[in-house]
Amino acid sequence: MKTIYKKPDVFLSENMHYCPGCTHGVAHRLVAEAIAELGAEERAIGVASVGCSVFAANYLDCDFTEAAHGRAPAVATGVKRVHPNALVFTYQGDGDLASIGVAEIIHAAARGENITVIFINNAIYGMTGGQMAPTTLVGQTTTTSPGGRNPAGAGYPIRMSEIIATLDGAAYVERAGLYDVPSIARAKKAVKKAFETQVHKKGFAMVELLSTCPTNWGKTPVDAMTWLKDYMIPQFPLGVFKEV
Amino acid sequence: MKTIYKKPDVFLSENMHYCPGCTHGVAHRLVAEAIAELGAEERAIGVASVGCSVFAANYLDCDFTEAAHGRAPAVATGVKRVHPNALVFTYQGDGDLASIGVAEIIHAAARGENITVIFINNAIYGMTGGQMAPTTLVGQTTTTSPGGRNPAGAGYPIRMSEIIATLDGAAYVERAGLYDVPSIARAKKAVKKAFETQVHKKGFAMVELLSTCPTNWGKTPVDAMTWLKDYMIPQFPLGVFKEV
Amino acid sequence: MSYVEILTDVCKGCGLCVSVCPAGIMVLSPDAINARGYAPVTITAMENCIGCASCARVCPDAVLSVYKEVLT
Amino acid sequence: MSYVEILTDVCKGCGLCVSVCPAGIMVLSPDAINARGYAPVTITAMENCIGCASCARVCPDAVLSVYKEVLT
Amino acid sequence: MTQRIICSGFGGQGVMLMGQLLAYAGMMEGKFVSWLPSYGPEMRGGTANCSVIISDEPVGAPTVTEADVAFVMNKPSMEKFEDTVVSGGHLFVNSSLIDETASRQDIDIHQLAATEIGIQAGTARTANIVMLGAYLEKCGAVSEASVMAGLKKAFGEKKAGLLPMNQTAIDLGRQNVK
Amino acid sequence: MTQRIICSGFGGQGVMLMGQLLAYAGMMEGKFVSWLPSYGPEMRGGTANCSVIISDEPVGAPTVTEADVAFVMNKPSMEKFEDTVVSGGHLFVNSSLIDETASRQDIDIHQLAATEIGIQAGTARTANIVMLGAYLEKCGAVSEASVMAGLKKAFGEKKAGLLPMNQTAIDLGRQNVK
Amino acid sequence: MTRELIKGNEAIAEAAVRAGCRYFFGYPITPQNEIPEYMSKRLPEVGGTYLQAESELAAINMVYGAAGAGARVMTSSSSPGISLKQEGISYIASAKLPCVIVNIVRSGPGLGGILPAQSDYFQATKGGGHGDYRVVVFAPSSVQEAADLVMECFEVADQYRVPVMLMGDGMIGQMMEPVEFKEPKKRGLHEKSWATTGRQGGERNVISSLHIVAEECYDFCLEREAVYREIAEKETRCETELMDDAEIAVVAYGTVARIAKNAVLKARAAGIKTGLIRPITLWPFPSDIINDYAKQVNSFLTVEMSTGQMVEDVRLAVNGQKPVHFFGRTGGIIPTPEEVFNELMKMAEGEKHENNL
Amino acid sequence: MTRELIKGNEAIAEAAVRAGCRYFFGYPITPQNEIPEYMSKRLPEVGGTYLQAESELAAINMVYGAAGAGARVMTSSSSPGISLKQEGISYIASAKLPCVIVNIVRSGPGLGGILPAQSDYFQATKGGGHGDYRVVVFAPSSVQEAADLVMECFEVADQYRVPVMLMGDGMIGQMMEPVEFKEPKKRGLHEKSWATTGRQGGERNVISSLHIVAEECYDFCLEREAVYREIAEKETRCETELMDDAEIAVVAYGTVARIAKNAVLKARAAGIKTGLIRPITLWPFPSDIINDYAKQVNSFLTVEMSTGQMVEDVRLAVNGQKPVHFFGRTGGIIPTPEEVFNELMKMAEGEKHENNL
Ligand SMILES: Cc1ncc(C[n+]2csc(CCOP(=O)(O)OP(=O)(O)O)c2C)c(N)n1
Ligand SMILES: Cc1ncc(C[n+]2csc(CCOP(=O)(O)OP(=O)(O)O)c2C)c(N)n1
Ligand code: SF4
Ligand code: SF4
Ligand code: SF4
Ligand code: SF4
Ligand code: SF4
Ligand code: SF4
Ligand SMILES: [Mg+2]
Ligand SMILES: [Mg+2]
Repeated sequence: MKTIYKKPDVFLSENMHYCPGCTHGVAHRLVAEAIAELGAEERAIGVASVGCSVFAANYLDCDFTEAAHGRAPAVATGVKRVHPNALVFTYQGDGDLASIGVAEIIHAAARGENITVIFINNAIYGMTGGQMAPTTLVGQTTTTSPGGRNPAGAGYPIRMSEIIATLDGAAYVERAGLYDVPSIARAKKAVKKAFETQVHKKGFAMVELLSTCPTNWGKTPVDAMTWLKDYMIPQFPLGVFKEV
Repeated sequence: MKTIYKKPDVFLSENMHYCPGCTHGVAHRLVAEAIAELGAEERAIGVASVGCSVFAANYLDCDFTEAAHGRAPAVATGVKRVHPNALVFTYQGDGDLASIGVAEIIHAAARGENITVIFINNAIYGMTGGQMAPTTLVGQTTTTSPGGRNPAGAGYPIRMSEIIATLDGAAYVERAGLYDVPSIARAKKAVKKAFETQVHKKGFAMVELLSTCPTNWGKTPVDAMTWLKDYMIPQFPLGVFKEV
Repeated sequence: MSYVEILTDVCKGCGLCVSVCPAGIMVLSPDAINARGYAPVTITAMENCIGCASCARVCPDAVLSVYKEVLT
Repeated sequence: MSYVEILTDVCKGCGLCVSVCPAGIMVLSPDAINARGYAPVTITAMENCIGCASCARVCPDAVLSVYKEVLT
Repeated sequence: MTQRIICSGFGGQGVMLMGQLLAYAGMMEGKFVSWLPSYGPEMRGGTANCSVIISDEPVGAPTVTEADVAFVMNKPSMEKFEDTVVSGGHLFVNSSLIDETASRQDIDIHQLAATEIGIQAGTARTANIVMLGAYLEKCGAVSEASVMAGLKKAFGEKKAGLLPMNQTAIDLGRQNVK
Repeated sequence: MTQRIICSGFGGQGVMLMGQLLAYAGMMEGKFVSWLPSYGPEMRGGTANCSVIISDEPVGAPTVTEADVAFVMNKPSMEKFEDTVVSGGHLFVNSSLIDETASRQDIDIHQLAATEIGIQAGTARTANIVMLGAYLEKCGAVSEASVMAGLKKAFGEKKAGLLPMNQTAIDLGRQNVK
Repeated sequence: MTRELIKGNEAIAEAAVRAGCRYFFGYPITPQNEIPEYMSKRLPEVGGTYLQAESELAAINMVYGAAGAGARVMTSSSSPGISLKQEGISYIASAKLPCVIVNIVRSGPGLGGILPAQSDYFQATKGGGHGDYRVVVFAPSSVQEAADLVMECFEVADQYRVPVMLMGDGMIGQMMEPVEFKEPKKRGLHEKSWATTGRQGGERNVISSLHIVAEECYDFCLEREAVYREIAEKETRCETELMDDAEIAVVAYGTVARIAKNAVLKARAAGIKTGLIRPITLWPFPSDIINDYAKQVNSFLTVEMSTGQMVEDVRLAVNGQKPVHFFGRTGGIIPTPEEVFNELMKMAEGEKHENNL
Repeated sequence: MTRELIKGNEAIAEAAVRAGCRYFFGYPITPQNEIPEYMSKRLPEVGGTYLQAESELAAINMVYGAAGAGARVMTSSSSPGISLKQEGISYIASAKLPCVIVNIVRSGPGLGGILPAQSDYFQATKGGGHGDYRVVVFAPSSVQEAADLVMECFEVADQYRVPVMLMGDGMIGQMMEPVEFKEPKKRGLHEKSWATTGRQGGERNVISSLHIVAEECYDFCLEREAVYREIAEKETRCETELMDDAEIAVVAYGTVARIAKNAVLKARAAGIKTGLIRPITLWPFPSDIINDYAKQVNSFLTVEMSTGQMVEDVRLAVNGQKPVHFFGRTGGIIPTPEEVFNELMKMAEGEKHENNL
């Protein structure tokens, strides 16, 4: 029997609290695969953020620090400076990274902090019940944009990868999507590359993963993937924005 | 007698605390001239920030609110939402806007907040005595980068205009310099345009003014202007980054 | 021949695997309910599985492992 | 003829105006000290002033106003 | 008179609505009422419950630590709340999902196959209303009319069409508990 | 013995250094000392001052609200500090910048044209050291050697060449105050 | 009289709108999300502005700007978010701006949990921010009272130019009770002539928290201190029940007071003379009332959902006259009436009473 | 013995380095800038890391990360910056991480001024952040003591896994006094086996402040409460002078204690039996000592550079036994020994004494 696919041991997926079909799980798996493939289980230190992924430490079997909302890049900086040879990564949602924590991510990137950031952009605040995120699309209905996001007043979605790519300290920035099997395969490559960037001490690496939130989007998991592809990608084009 | 140049009444320049030759004074004057030329003295509301310009309210004879360090764009948002027809502007240093306040400026721009931001980039924390700013050049000596800013550890300078220009809510973004008479004339145009952008309700406008800090750079005012031109502009190229 | 292992009690019945299976052999149990209250996925005709692992790669909960018999 | 008005007590003697005056007629007082302890600028030969207002436009402290006699 | 009620079950079983209907009905009848949801971490995918108090006096503690009436719609809820019912109180058990029988001897235990009965009424999703019917029959502190008024308000005009089915659910609940 | 000293003047006049030299000298002589700068908003372009205490006992309050010795290097300082000198205390006045004479009758007033004397020594910037010379002559709680040791430390090896000029400044201060 | 069955969070939001609040700046956090959600729908209906800020920091500074511009403005959050607002609150107090801050407290410290707690009492009442200032803190114990008090909050804020906090635990936010929205009791306050509106032909206004000259900063603090004393005199609120002949006084606020009341009734039924003192303002604290009762009762029992915070203020008020005991649950655990009753029994029986946590 | 004449801020920084601190994350603010400036030069010399964070928020969260990773780590700031750190401090307390936070207090609230003040006492001692937690607070009154105590701060932090604050006013930071850097008194503590270092073949570690299950959060709070009680028992520090026969006790901390001491000496010279109680730890507060002296003295005078904050703790400690008076200056005004002496004279003469601000 040849194994075609088996989850890596470092992924503890049995008791995940995520809603059915939520691609947070897929993203976790890609992180776990990258760590396993780099053989870095023993030196990986994750920094979880506040959002639906707040329990990430329960699902990835490596050292973890749970950061305050938005501050994961600062926490990771503290960790990485103390253990420069550890594989330090943050896992953050779009509310966490692009709203309350935008200063921390920009400065970690500007410093060229040698860490890896996994950025889950699902265009919504999942954990708190579907409020508008900075990445919410124009017209998208959320619990705090009941009539759909109206740019007059609520502004426009922020493209974080494009911003981070302007910074000299950023070594690798890519945006990928989790909406079908091929896109997940490409996302996996991006995640691995972002970890390799750190291993090679090239500086700050971030992968933005467009992700679904079936629950708060009010869609089935399958429809959510279609919506992601049809509506999110035009606003958040996929691709490599920086590579040194 | 024809008046070739006379400062506008709205500029109260008699008791400014700025060091000799500091171009904060020039920037103040340009703001005053723009307000006067738009005849907006009666509806202008300035939002001062924390930095050497903390006393700006003493020098510009219009309504003023003094914001906490870094939060001027949030304060201005509050003011502008209450008085949409007022001419609301912030005046912020590079420590204020690009370090502690980077989240607030990015989100004000993303929201397309209809305000004008005057951003004084002097590559240093002036008020607190010359510590490293996010805009400090690589190799530049400051009181907290005593051996010169070393990117390994302290990272790279941030180009704010380039970042803000990526945002859909930003209507006008220009970087100008205050280093000789022609550059000041161009800066004046930029400042005026940034106010006009607001008057025409086009959205968020920011002018980044490269400015000198003779005191903390340890240079004469005249030498400081030369240094600005020779060293800052290569890192912070002048130009219009966004105009809608 | 290929074989898909299912951790039935971990499955949340989201249907993502069903939607991507090129062989069309996956289906959410119409009657069974697992320990967590979900209708888990089952495979109707394992012999038609081509071992592409699409299902496993899309599953958010790592419910699925895919093996292929290798002729040595 | 042009005329430059100087608010001597406001001047901080920074020398910026001196450095930009195309007529080279500005100089920081070698002896006088103003109320704030600075050596203020003075104009050596007002008659040579071309009224370009460069000095006023570079002065951070709005010390200078520039006027020109207009022949009507 | 004060009736302290707990409604409990899986997230999707409509236990929050049950409680709100009871509280609303109480309010309509001029009583003092409170409705307090559990909103803890167990909610996502786990069990949910709410505490309702209907009283002639101003409501003191809105928490229900000793219940006069408890609805348990699934097994974990049964385990959690059976013991909170006071002696002489009522326990309404959704036997569709709970195979064990309650062990208490000092309380009135009402077993209803609420899911199946709900299907009879039109959809399994009316299982909660079936339970309310049983409650109205056995120990209702509020009237059926008030509960129906609450349902009418909850559905609004758009879903008013659902009212007859819910009326049936109540009726079936009443009948099945006798 | 406790001597409470205030050094005051414009920002650039070296009043902070004066105070540090005194404190350092005191420390070298085994005394208890403290040096406390004003660091308020008035500092930029305004006046600066520092409080020094040299004592045989541990220093209590590091603030000097009643001074045994005050150096005033400019007019605003004179206005501010003349009255803080205790009866019998010493006031050293830089008459180069202060044309008024002090009005107090109960204290020793020492007027020195410190700027001009400093120029004699080599540069106007030694005016502060001139004042210290006068102090050493009149009411020094520390020795000249200790002050010179402090200067040596302050200058370091790079600027050691400045020491003779400062020695001259001290000498001239002593002479001019007699 | 129309009564609505409504969640505490929604009642707070609706009452604020009725009190004239037209600006809301907030950031989501459980268990207060219904406030911003309600505001996002409701404020546009009345021509107001709902704005979801990028963070609690931004939110409180938007409040600063809007308050300085003369608006009735509110923000809401829960514990960690309130910590982030502390600098801003200190600035608001320092710039003498009126605003209303709602804290629907959850368990802490840190990320903690989302269940009800009262462990932000110290932060709220002793000034979580830096410097000499006070925040007026109202603590409702029912949804109706939450609605009533939020209206008062705006009046108090405007009258004294201070930040006012409405502090409820997660229960207050999440529970539904019937509410009647009353007409707000307007105090007939003056125009905000100090607000930044643009000079508009008149004198200019400057809103600032900078007090760089020591003498001016001192005078500012003295002026504010006088205002705080006036507030303490005029705005302190407290409710007592069954205290007339009480020998044991239970002190509790918010929802815990209701739990305590059940226990008090139970104890009365058991023949123990107890009563309830319920502070409604936590700052100013009803010290005088408690001090007075200290002459009457034999002992006090303070009940809190914390490890013991208000109990310090009770002790300060009692000033050694009588023993003050403490019973607390925290971390999201809600004390039960039975537990409190047991404490009362122990006290009545003169058992040596340890502080019980 | 080598003594150096050195600024308080620099002494704090140097002593921290000698105590083994190798990581510093900070952000400039007056009057503590010499700490980061010194660290930026000094830490690289010993293989440590100085990092200027983008804000105080980022700084305290870097501290969180580094502390969780097992490092001896410090941050410093002044009042407004400390307010911004409150969420982070609460998280650090909640995740049981040791670290040292220096607050060189300036006048507030708001932007306030940069002159010395003690008006952050409440914030420091009552928990400026949310939730049930405590921060150990040391208050040096001389540069030498600042250097000595900062070394202790690290040991206390590590021993109990708590954040520890060194709180000085602007004077402590800015003044120069002779300092002898002593060998740090190491407590022989265990390895930080709980730190995130990567699994490294062993068990994994998780640093977290999430206590989502009420029972677990409650247990966590109880465990910490026990630790706080242990700290109160073992780490409370206080110095008394001339208290043996004192009839009036002056209570003051930090530099104000030195000013008060001058006044006490002056009063003694005038025949008034006064003495000084100087709390060195502000939390835990030396309540027992003060309570004991309450039996001896006739009255207390609390002197602070605030509108009256520590005075509450003094009153709590005295518990009504004797009158507690207050004398304060604030906003950057430093009380003079003469003013304090005058208060003592008034008290000695039995004049009706109003709280004086
Ligand atoms: C300081 C603070 N503010 C707010 C919150 C509440 N909160 C928890 S998660 C979250 C946002 C979650 O959204 P996102 O980061 O996009 O993650 P997702 O759940 O969508 O994966 C918020 C606002 C908090 N815990 N702390
Ligand atoms: C919260 C907070 N942190 C830090 C400070 C101290 N501070 C005052 S101004 C300033 C930076 C000034 O630099 P910049 O914004 O570049 O203005 P400049 O003085 O150079 O014009 C800092 C850090 C403060 N007042 N508040
Ligand atoms: S709420 Fe959305 S993001 Fe969170 S677990 Fe559910 S589907 Fe995923
Ligand atoms: S310190 Fe620098 S920026 Fe500030 S006033 Fe002086 S020269 Fe200007
Ligand atoms: S391996 Fe491929 S063919 Fe087989 S079940 Fe999975 S998706 Fe279908
Ligand atoms: S994708 Fe996974 S969780 Fe979803 S139905 Fe298939 S096996 Fe179950
Ligand atoms: S106006 Fe022109 S020529 Fe005249 S003084 Fe000024 S710079 Fe010189
Ligand atoms: S530029 Fe202005 S301040 Fe400077 S020397 Fe000339 S007049 Fe004086
Ligand atoms: Mg999200
Ligand atoms: Mg700057």
